[in-house]
Amino acid sequence: MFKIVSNPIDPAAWQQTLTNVEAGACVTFAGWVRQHNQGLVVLSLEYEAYAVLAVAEGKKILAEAHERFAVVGIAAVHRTGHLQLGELAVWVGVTANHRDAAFGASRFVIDEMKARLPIWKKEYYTGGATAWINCATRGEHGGLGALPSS
Amino acid sequence: MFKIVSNPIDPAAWQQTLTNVEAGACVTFAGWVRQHNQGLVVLSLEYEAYAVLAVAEGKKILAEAHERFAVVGIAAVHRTGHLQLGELAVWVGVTANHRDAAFGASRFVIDEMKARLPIWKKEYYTGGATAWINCATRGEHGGLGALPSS
Amino acid sequence: MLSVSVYYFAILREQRGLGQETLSTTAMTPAALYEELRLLHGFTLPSERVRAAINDTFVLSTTSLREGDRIVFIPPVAGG
Amino acid sequence: MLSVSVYYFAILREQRGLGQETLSTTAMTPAALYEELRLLHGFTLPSERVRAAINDTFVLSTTSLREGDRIVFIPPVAGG
Repeated sequence: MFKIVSNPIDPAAWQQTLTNVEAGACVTFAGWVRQHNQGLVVLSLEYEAYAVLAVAEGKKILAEAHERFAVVGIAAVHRTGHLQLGELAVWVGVTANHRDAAFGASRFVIDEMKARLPIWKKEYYTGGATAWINCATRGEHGGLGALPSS
Repeated sequence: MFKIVSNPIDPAAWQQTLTNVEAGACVTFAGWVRQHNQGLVVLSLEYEAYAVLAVAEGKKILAEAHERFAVVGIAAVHRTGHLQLGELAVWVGVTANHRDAAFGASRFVIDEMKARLPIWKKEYYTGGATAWINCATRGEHGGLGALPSS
Repeated sequence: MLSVSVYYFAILREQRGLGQETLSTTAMTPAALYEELRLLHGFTLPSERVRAAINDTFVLSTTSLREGDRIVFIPPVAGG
Repeated sequence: MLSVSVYYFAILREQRGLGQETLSTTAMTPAALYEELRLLHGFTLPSERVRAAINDTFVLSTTSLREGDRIVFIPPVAGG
């Protein structure tokens, strides 16, 4: 299950969607708004998504993870809107029979989400400054001068 | 924080011990009793610990993880006693500023716990059979004919 | 002249001052259309940092535009 | 002769039929003591699969035993 949501993420509820006695291992990743980014004091943060494409891309990422790793279940969610310090922005959970697959798949999913989902982040700093965090997270961003990566 | 407990593990309560707006990433690992192990149907499972040494060794593992990875917090707990299907046996949580450290440290901690804690596991199968799962999880077990690994 | 709708997100939306517009263009590709709009609105992102989607699918920068296409210009992402 | 207490866990506890005993031994090291007990009680684990702790600290198999030591023989672990 993959979702883009505008309400707060409840990790316990998401965890529930994965419960399965067949699996023996679960790895979760949670990412939340933190107070500092590269030396600046962050007060809050805004996520904007191109939702239709983000959902399609997210489902593609989960399907790829199912192909690559021997997992039982995967759930991932990304929040949009204006978030305060400490609020969850992203959550990924993976269940598997063995921890190798659970760790591998959860890492793969969060890495690909951060690199591929059309979601943008604007940071609000003390003093009123803001910035769109527009850096690709891995290597060169494939732009209009290059082939798209997907 | 590291503990050996005989009551059910509440992951939400353990998660709470790690909450910190300074960190931006949290990785958790949960391991529970699963229904099958190497083809046999498992009904329940018993964990027995040499508690004093297990706690000392667990604290050592967490200290090593703090040295090796740029983490903010680590919490880990292992349960003992007779556990039913689906019950949590072990939980590890790590917070960090970046997911690299959170993934690396959580994997390190669970691997070392499984390899080093003096905790034993007895599986109960359909038909009344039982077995102590006495295989070292990595390479040769350092026995009385070898140097202890710690 | 083609009539297409263009959607803006994030920094492009702010620099354009709106999230969507319908316009007529002689541009034949997303790359040419972005260049036209960049000069017109002063977008700070160079075209090599922007990807395009047409009708909710990522496309090549050299894809031919068609009448009625919904075009999204996608700034570098920074999720999570 | 030394008087020491010996603690058993898991498969050793079951094969011995008790978790702790105090005994007198001429063994000078954990390795020698385990071998003596293995023959006496029919422990199935060979000594090279068993580690030892004395007074709650892992020790070498060649460590000298002392009067009053608390010795634990540790089967291979399989936690998690």
